[in-house]
Amino acid sequence: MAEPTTPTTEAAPAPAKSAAPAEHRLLVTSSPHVGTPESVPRIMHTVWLALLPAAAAAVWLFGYDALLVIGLTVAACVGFEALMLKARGLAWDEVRHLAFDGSAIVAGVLLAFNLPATAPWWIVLVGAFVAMGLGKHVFGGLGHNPFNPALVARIFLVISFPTQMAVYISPVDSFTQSSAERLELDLAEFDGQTYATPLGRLKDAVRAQADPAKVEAIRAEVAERYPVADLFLGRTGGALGETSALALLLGAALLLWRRIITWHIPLSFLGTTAVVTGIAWAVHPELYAEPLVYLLSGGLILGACFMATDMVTSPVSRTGMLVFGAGCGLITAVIRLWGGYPEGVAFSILIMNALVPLIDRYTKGRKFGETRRAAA
Amino acid sequence: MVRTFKRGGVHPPEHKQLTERKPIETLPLPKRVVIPMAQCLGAPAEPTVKPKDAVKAGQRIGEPKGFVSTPVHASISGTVKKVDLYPTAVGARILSVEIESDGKDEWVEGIDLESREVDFTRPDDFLPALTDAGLVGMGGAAFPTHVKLKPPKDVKVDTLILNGAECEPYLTADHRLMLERAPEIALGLQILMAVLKVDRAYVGIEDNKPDAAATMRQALAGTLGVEVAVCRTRYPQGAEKQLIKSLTGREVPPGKLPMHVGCVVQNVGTAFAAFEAVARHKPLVERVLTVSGRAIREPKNLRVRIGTPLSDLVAFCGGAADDLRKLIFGGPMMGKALRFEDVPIVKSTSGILFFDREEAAAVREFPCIRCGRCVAACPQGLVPCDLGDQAEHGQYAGFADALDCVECGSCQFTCPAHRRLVHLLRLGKSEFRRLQKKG
Amino acid sequence: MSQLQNFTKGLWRENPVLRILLGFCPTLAVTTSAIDALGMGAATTFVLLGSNTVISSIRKVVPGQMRIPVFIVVIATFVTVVDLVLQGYFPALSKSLGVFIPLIVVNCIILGRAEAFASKNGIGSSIIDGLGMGLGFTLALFVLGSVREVLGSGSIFGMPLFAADVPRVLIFILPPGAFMSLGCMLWLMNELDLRRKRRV
Amino acid sequence: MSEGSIFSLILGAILVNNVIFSRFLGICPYLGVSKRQDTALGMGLAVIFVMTLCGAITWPLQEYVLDPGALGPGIDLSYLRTIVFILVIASLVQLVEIVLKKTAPGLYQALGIYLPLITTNCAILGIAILSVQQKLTYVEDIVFSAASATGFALALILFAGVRERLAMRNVPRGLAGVPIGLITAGILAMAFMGFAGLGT
Repeated sequence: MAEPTTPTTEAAPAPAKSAAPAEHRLLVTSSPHVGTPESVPRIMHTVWLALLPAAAAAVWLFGYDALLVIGLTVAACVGFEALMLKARGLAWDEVRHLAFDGSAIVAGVLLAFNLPATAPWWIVLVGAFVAMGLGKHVFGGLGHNPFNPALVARIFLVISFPTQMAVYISPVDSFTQSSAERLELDLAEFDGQTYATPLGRLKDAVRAQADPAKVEAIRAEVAERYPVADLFLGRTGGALGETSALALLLGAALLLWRRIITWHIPLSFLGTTAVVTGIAWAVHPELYAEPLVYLLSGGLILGACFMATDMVTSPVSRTGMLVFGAGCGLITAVIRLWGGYPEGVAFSILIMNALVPLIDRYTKGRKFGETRRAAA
Repeated sequence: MVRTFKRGGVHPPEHKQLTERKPIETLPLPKRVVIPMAQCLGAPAEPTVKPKDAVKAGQRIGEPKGFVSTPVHASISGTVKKVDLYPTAVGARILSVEIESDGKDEWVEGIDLESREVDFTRPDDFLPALTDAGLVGMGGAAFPTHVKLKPPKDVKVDTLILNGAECEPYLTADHRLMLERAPEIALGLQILMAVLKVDRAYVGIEDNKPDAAATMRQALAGTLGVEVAVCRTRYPQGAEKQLIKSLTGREVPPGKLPMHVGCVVQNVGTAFAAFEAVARHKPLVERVLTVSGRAIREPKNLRVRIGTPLSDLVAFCGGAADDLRKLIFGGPMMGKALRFEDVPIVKSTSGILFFDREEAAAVREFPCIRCGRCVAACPQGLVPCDLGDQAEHGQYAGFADALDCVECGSCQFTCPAHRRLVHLLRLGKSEFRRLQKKG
Repeated sequence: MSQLQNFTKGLWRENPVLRILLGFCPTLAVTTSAIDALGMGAATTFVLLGSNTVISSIRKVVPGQMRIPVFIVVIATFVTVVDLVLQGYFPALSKSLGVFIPLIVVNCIILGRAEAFASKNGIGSSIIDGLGMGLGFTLALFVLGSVREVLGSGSIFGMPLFAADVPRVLIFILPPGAFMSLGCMLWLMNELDLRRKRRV
Repeated sequence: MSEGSIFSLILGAILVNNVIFSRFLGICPYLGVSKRQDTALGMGLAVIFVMTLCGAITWPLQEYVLDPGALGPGIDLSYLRTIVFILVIASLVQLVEIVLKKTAPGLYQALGIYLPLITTNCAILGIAILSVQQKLTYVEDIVFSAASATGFALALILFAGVRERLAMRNVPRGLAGVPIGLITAGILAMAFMGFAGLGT
């Protein structure tokens, strides 16, 4: 650690006869001289700790392959982070410090949570490279990225490798079964189809809207195969870390309690999605599911609590956070209901990330003593 | 009802237990004092003595130059040794008068150190007495008191606020003064009210000092129009604008002064000095301050003559610990860290803190992660993280909005990345002003 | 400046895409394959050559104020010729380049060369300048097109390079990939530049 | 024409087939006028204005003059489209410039050299050509032009916000400026792909 030296604006006094013993080498820094015990690494490490319940759920639901994917992604992210820091000309000492500040681990866990349990190793490596490179270091590293690195990587992968990224397996509740074995069983069970996610099936229903009988059949199948209790526990198909609402909410509670996130983004995100899907459901109950199903399926809770709340890429003011969350919720609902992709959480957060500078600009609070604030 | 300002603020660990139960002790008469001519905001005084002159305590040794300037007095009796540039706690060398004590502590005629008589039938005499006594704001800003007490004709002041918030951690001087000198402060408050011709006053005290509030309430019982108001312990409760908001609900507009919303804020120490100036004709030659921190052996509240060298205080407090790492003049939020030099105590020195290795631990700076805590903490409603970025990139246009920053340090205190935001804001503001002057 | 330098400046030192940062629209739009890139490059080079020649030869008779409209008419004429020729003889290419053929008319490179070079220099120099700039443009497009085709489709000039089960990075032939690969290419150019400056 | 089809036309032009992120039209002003949010807004509005006007003028031109048989049996002037359109656009922009100079000098000052560049903004010509190629009705054509321009403005303003912030970031030297701009645009294009299929 470089010692902070004399950042005072005034000219330092010429050394006079010192009344202090020579060994008093004093720090001269500008005020304030006390600070919060909170720190960036502490925040980052807390965030990935908060993701552990969901990681445990992923392993319980999808078997040991989940553990492998999460482990490999985290290792790759930290590795690429270190390499890229080094490539940017930092000393090894600094590299070691920054690579383990926890942010790369958080990005790694989040990226893994966005992958299917069947993700092959090379997808993990490409994803980690994109997350750290395209998501973070081209902009200057931690704190400088306008977009959430894990989401940049997820969308890159979804667009680049649409087939591989959609191979989901049914929940197994068995640690010893590999995803490949499970996949074979699924293929046998569903006529050569992979296990469908609830949102995927709901999209199928919308696509089939010309044929009411087929829509009804799909809706009945969704209701039967994905009861709300299972959605809440996570016993459904999907990316590794997104299925278990229970585990995710546990982690979110930790972050709320530690004041790392506030309620503003998650609540406005979930609320807006619920309202918009609720309206769609009220108008076309035969076509769309009830809001609770939309809330509990896909990556909504993961996104709302852990990715939209990423400090670096979300607004700084409370009002801004509400606007940001509402925007995410709206876009998510629109894509899920009327778009081509079954899931819109990642896209919505990425688009709203781009809007953050505008939101920040127009939600700047009133300055103390100002009677009304002219738009800047 | 506990009052507070609405927006921003932080609650740093108070560390007041080190000294809050320690009665004010009087420091023994110093052997020599160094009295800087510049002890207030505004023009420095002009020395009126020369080497070898004999002076008595309370004798005027510096004449004010202009309206925003205060006279300076000798704080001990003895002989003038030198009139020269001396290092001071503001960091620069300042023209000062060094006096060698004769050990007799003789006071100028007319000063009655025991008197408690205030003649409220002649309020017009008060302001000249305060002006002559060289009063400055004793909370740290050192603004000449008489200037604040004489608002321009077009400004209507209706409320006096006595600031006993003492929101800076560690500092307990005002707290002890209120406990031990409440009747005098009450008289001082009435003197200030008479000068301003207002019939309403508040004494604002944070709720971590219930005993001080009770004592002040007792001392002021029966005084019409005065309310002792308990405020939430929330830094910067003692900042003028925040205290006015807490007590009166008024907000000082950007770029304006408290008087523009009808308020004048004075520190409790200033009120005590006002009492002494009027009742005892005693100029401001001593003050109460806190010596604290973990690297001073015996933290104390001290009554000290102006000009006393720091080394006298250190010796009286049992000496500095070996792991002294930081020396701060003032509180930890807004005070100034200095190198160890034997600088004199001045009128605005509210405390001296000795931080050990742990208290002064330098923390690693990280890039801003835009957590927004500084935005939530800024009592002025600014966006410190963005302003910091702009200052770092040499862009100062945005600082037109930020001139109201009082450098309270809340943003930096709360920053998990430990960015030096106050330094950046200070830089930005001064660069903005410089560029503006250049046009 | 020798005629050789006049020719090569467009290829590298003043490459219209990579150094002067002009003509990004076609560069991004028609580089999903190497063949499209070459086609677009050739079409643009032809128009550039034609417009440079004509504009240089009429530069003394066109009044200053009428300059731009006349240039645009000249360019638009050559663009129309190219458009019709492609429609007639290379319908597939014409279809895949689509609206970007008529849009050659607003390619800043062409008007830029007319303004900056052809309207001030003789016919010979202008032809060489046009050829150099056109080839520079083609080179940039070709490199970008090849990279995107190899990564995104796993082929070059339509010929598969890998086994069928080797995954293609589809994003490279989609719009985001266009922006990102061009960004990376320019980044590479800047890095080379910085490195050279550091050496000097 | 149903309300639904207008709605999907608008959504399509703004989000799904965004002028910048999917059609690669108008990249030069997109990169050039996006350093500050204020100018981006001004440019965005100017383009909405000009592009809508342009759609309103070129459609009747195509329908009643250029289309085969429009002027009488056997007369086919469709090959003149590029030349006619570019000249119409150029004069239109001149007109807008004069009006703006008179009525809104502040905005005129802010847009500076980019207003004349609207002439060579390939988005204007591109959208004009695309809309007549799609054989839309007159109303649809105007809606399509306005919506496409809105998509351009949206992309421009979004990008300007991010870019203004990037100016305060530690972007590596070789990437600073256009390369990081393109990469950011790539990520935005990626995000916009989420709208694929919307309104169909």
